[in-house]
Amino acid sequence: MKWRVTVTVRLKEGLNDPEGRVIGKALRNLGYAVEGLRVPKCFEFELESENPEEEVEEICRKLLANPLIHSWEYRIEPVS
Amino acid sequence: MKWRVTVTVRLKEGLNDPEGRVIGKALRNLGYAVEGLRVPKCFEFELESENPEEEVEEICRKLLANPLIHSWEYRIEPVS
Amino acid sequence: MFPHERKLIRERLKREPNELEWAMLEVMWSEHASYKSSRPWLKLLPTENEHVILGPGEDAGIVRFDDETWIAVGIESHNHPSAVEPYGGAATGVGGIVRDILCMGARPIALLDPIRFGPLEKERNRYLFEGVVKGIADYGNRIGVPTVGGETEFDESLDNYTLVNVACVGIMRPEHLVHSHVTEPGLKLILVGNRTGRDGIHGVTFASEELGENTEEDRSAVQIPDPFTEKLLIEATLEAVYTGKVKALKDLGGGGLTCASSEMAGKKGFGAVIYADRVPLREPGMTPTEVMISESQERMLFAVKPEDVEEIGRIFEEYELEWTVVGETIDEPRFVVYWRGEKVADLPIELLTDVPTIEWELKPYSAERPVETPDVSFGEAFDLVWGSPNILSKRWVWEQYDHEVQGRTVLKPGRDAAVLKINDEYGLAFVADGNPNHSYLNPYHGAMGAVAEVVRNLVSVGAEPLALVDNLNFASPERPEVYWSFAETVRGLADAARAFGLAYVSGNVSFYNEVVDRPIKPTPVVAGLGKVKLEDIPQGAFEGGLLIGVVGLTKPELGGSELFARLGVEGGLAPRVDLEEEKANASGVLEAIRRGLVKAVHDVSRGGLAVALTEMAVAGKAGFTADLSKVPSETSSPIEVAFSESHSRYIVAFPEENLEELKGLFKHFAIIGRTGGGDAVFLWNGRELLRKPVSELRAVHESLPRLLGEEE
Amino acid sequence: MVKFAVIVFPGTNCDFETERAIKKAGAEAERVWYKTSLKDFDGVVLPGGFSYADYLRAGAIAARQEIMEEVKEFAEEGRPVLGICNGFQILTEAGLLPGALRPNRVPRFLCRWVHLRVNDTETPFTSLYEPGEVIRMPIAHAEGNYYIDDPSKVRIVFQYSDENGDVSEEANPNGSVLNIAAIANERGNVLGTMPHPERASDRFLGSEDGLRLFRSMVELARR
Ligand SMILES: Nc1ncnc2c1ncn2[C@@H]1O[C@H](COP(=O)(O)OP(=O)(O)O)[C@@H](O)[C@H]1O
Ligand SMILES: [Mg+2]
Repeated sequence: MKWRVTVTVRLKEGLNDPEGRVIGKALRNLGYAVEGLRVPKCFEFELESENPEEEVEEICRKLLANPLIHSWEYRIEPVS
Repeated sequence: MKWRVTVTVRLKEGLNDPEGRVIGKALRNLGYAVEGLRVPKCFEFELESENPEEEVEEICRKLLANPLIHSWEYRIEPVS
Repeated sequence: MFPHERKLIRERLKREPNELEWAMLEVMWSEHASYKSSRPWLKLLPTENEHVILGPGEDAGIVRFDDETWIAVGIESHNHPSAVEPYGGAATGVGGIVRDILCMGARPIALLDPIRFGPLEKERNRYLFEGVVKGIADYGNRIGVPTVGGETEFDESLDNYTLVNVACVGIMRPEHLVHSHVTEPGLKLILVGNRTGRDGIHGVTFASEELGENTEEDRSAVQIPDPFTEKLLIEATLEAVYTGKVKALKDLGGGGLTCASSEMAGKKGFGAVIYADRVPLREPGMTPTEVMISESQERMLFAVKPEDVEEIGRIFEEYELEWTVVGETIDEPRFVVYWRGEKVADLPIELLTDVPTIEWELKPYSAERPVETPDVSFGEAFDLVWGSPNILSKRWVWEQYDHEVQGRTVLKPGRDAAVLKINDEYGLAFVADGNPNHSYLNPYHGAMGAVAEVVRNLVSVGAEPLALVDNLNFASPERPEVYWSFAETVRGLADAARAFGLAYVSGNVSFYNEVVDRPIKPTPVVAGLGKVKLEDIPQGAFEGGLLIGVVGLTKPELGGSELFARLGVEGGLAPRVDLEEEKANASGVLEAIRRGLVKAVHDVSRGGLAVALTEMAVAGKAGFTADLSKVPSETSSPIEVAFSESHSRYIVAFPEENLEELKGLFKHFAIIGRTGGGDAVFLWNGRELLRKPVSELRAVHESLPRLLGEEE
Repeated sequence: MVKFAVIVFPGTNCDFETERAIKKAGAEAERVWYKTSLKDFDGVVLPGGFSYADYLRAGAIAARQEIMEEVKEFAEEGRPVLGICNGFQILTEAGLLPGALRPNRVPRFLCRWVHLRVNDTETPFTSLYEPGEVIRMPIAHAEGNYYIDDPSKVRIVFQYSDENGDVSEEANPNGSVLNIAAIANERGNVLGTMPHPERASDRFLGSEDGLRLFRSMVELARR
């Protein structure tokens, strides 16, 4: 079966996030009252699979994220 | 008022996504039946604003996206 | 920390340290910070000569280039962190060594990255390789320090692991030298750069233990690289140094604030007070212990007079860097920490900085045993070696590095050594080498060989060797065989350097490189500096119409060779270094280059003569015909002549009219053929062993991307 | 003597060698921190590097700093404005040049010497080149893949080519539309180039082809 998958990978709480910090500051300089900006990594794809939950979890752990520093979540929907 | 904002910036249809292509291929090499992988840019932040819709639209247009090549969407929720 | 050490601490202190004190002692007494197992041996290394301004002991060594220009140099490993988070581990490794150079008052101008992995067939090893290279690229490129060379090696013994070493050079004017220690009390200690978080807590203890199977627990040792802040730190630090008002300077690396401040204050017998609660924090709720031992990256510690604090602070603010006075130096040799007005630690400073050495049991071993050279056809042997990932061009790696930034890179990656333009006349040559296969068989000769290869690579680009640094990657010193191989290695490094009249100005030791009880091979990596007149630099590649000469004697020395590795042959004898011959050939080649007798020069190392010749053809515009039976050698086997990895050898290409003059410079020298044509042709007594179009050989040489599964 | 400002943003890293090359070309040059002003200068150079670490998109954050308003005035007054690599990215992000620089076709950093065909010698930056001449310079970028919806709208200055000047697909290192390596605005006084002329301004570094670009720029500013 075919699935539409959206994965979001975030740096774990407490880790330095220079990218988020720099972009957040740039927005504040432009005059927007922005706080706590973060830049998670997002991936959107279609997956042909019989057990998508398990495979997506594996994909995250093996390639899209490093469990040491990242947490992740995903949404899986059937492709109509 | 304070809002929780999530922005997703995508390449316009028809423009290729080199990073997505490479990651998609890497996943296929690992044996996953992945298709059409794309890597949108995501941003999560809090915004203090009286007219968040307008400001977020501006933020996207002015900085987070390049209108020549990107489309964007966002979700705005009040921070409780 | 070992039980006997805890006991000793209690005795010396005459009381039980509190939790914070234990934590600080723990990091300072770790192998990584204290060099307790290596110090007794490192004393053997020569560290002084006429080129040396500052030898080992501070954050980097310093070498005199000329009267106006000094060169700071250092080398670091980041093996453990890279093995669990290749991208961040390698990147922060670059950041660390760059700050070591910076804190001497020098502008970092180039990096080398000797990196080692398991076989590329395995997905995990490819992941580590790609992550490490990207980490080095993203960090080095963003801070604008070119990575101009390195080594890339793959070996079964490193499966699921990686050795990431990084060497850095910086350029400075003599008047800008800043030491890592203070020589007076009453100086303010300014912490500048990134905020302090919980990342990297226990990093040094982590680097002082073997990796377990479950690496999840090692999370706190992983840091997120922040090259943006590092670049600002570089510019702000140099600007501060140029005011002449910085009295001492150190980066925060292993051991964090504890290590930087105690070493800075204690070295000349002073003490320090740290107000740990003033440290700007990234995370809420951090304890004084966490603050004192955090290894958050991109931070520096400055010592300045109270009246200069504002001026220096303004420089940091200009660069949008956060800075705080976190303490001061005091007369009394104590290390005192306050937290919200309360004294939370108070130790004699030498208890932190004077760590007793440990001498482990030594047990000689030998993996050397005589083996027959297998019966393999020349063509088969050649294809195996030429196609080996260790021999393939590393273009895929170095094209990801901005190796040209700062506008000094005269010789780019791909040559025997990189050359950086220092002034209108002279350049600095910079190279790193190591050969764990040789070192595994014979740690003493392997280590000498690493030095010899560094010298040959410097000489091949026309550079007079100036100084060395060494990085010793070993398994657990608690294993008697490992500790013995370490001692042998240091002996070899010392003997070889002495023979060339060279000194080690800095270095690094990384022990406990093992995964799940599998020790790595002894891996000494030596980096060398040389000075070259820019006009003199020869080519490294063939052009048509030249004679090809071989300098040096070829012996049947295939132990640890690329050919044996490819054939799966274990044992054999490691190549022996004949220091006299090595020296004589080096001076002969340098003289030939100075007199302009040779057009192209390349040393012979991994893969032997066959590889060296082919590399010169592939890099150039012409093929060659070479009769290997003419090579000065102690064997009559074509395979041994072609693939032996004997030391002291060079290939030179030159116009016929220089033959007589050239011959006079060497004891072992022979013409083996000519350049020209579009093929690489190997003969034996006039009979063809192999003929291949150079274009085909080039395609193989450039096939690393394909091994990584890339489309191109 | 004419004087050029070399603008330094946080993360800019080719400022010193760019300053050196301009001086070698016969003008004065000064590195200028982005918070200061551009008065007293005759031209502006935005050098290469990683302003704001290239976070978000290369050049995006630098393009929105105040100093860019002054750069716009320079452009409008017809004074020379040169963007090299990250500088080119900043100029497109700031709307001073059309199009966008997207991630390379093979999405990683690429540092390599390339051949370029000089397509337009009418700009103040290229008056010392011959039309169709083939020159050599290094590139070093991760986002140099030039995109524009309608290429007829741009003034193409350099194109990636082979050593014979053939603008072929194989000679395209990053996927740029029409092998575009450098473009100018309509008036010609604003130039963006991905290849680094300052790294090709010294014979020991591999080529002096880039020095001519600075020489022509200096000549224009003198007039
Ligand atoms: N990881 C790397 N980073 C940069 N350059 C590298 C790397 N690995 C290899 N190189 C370059 O590739 C060339 C060949 O490397 P190597 O075979 O180790 O040289 P040699 O045999 O002369 O010691 C050298 O110029 C070296 O600097
Ligand atoms: Mg060599």
